[in-house]
Amino acid sequence: MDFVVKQQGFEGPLEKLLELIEGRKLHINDLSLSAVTDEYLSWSKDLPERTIGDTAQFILIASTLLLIKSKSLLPSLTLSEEEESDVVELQARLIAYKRMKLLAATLKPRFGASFIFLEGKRERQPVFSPDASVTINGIFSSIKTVIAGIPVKEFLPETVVRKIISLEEMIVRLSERVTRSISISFKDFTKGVKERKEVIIGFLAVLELVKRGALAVTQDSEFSEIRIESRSPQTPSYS
Amino acid sequence: MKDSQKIEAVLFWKGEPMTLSAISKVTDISPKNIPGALKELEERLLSGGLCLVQRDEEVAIGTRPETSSIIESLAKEELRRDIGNAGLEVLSIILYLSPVGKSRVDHIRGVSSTFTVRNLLIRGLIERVSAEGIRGHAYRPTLELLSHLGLSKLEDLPDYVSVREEILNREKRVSESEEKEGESVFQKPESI
Amino acid sequence: MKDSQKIEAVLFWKGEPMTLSAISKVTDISPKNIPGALKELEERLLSGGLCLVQRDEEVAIGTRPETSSIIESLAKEELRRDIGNAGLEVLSIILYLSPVGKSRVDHIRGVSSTFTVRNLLIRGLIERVSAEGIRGHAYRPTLELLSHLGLSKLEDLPDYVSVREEILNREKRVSESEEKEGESVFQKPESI
Repeated sequence: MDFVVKQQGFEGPLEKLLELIEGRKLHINDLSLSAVTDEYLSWSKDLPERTIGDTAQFILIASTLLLIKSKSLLPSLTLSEEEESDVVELQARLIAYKRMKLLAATLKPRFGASFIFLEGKRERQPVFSPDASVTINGIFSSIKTVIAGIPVKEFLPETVVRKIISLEEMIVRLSERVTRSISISFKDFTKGVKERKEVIIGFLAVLELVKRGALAVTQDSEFSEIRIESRSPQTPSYS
Repeated sequence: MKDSQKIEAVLFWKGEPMTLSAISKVTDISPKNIPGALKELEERLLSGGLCLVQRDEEVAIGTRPETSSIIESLAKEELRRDIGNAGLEVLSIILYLSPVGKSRVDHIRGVSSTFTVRNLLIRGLIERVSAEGIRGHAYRPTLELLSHLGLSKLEDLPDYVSVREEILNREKRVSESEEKEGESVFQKPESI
Repeated sequence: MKDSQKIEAVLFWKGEPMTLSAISKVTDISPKNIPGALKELEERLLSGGLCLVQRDEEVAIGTRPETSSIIESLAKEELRRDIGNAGLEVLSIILYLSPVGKSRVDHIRGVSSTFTVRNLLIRGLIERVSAEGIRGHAYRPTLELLSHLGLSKLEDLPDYVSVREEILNREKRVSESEEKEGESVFQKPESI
């Protein structure tokens, strides 16, 4: 067997988000993004190893989802202008990506269906005509160029690395703000946690705690937007 | 003999895409008269079995899309239609937004397209081009890609103009507001 | 679609004389309708740059006699032109890896080499050969090229063995990282 056809096995973060939102027949907005955040994060736990660039994209989107979800759980949380624009941009990206995905689907049946043949079968009688560059030296230096041009590996641009680090910082800052705003201390929740994914999952667990805790201890009208009706009576204990 | 006749003969004989400047040089038709002659040729071909495929500065004569199955049986070579969803997405982005840089393609898809782009290049469906305002390589569709889709020109793509405006305008707005606010968590699309 | 349009597309693509029975077979036009369709095609072509050439039971599309001086200068220009970096790259790959399939050449360079290969064929620098384990056409340098380079055998090329090894190693790494990115459904180059 000299040809191998590979199967498609990759799903990007935007693609996954779209799929989750459309699976619930929702429109792209804060509400639907907040609704699918948990699913998005749990999907990400089982992701195969991938390039750093793609991992960065996943985390950047996860962080924006967490912002949206935090905001929906804690309406008192105020987002910075930059955070607001991240939320707006994520939605715009999803809409643009959805558009492109639909266009790609319309191209699919067209591709190769009614072909315009540009190159004919026509062949011409060859006439031996090298030019001045066709020498042993020319050939040798050209093959070196060819070898140097074969891609070796993709490296992550430095700017993206910096952005990942700032994301971790952002999560920590956000957790502090959440903590302060409901006056329960979760200061130690990231202690000893090194993996970014663990931080995000852990943070979400904290948010869940916050939600239940807040509902249990306060009847503050500020939190009344959290739907009490949706709570199951046998709430699992987190303590 | 008319200019459009000369061009038809040259494109037929060459049997591959030619640039307008190469046509002008070999036929001695002044560059300013080429577009008019091509228009005339395009209209004349309409009544026959051939068609003109055109993009920017490049043009070729091919067989009409409606004859595709006849020629395919004659070619005795199966056309490669195996193109994954990733490939189709990248092709759509390049078709509608061309010329477009790789970082913009990645940004729209939210995922790295390095090897998809490479495979499309290898299959001759897209090509590199240097474009103003785009860092690194920019990509555009080849006439080969148009021929795969049975299209004479990009403008024949469904919603070509409206999609282009919609996406380019939105991205422009986003990148302007990002510039105002400084560093963003996301990679910016390059300016247009 | 009219019969004369089908015939035009077939003859255009084929570019060489075809018998009437072959045309009938491939286009599914009944033999008794072929002469009429050819007549119609001939008349339509009169206004363009091509013409129908008929002899006994064979027919072909060619360029009009009035364009012969243009075609001649095009042919001359094609052979005189520089081979260019792309041409030299493809030529060097074919020299070092001969016999080698086009798909492998494309994978090594990361772009399609269709037109470059065509040009090297016309210039008599490479030729087609069928080789075991390689799908489609394989290419090797012509004897004229070897003697032009003063080589009695390919192994006399500088660093012949190590260049081949280096290319193989890099190809392996590319296909490994392609698997890692895992987003493509494209075919790999044939095995070596």
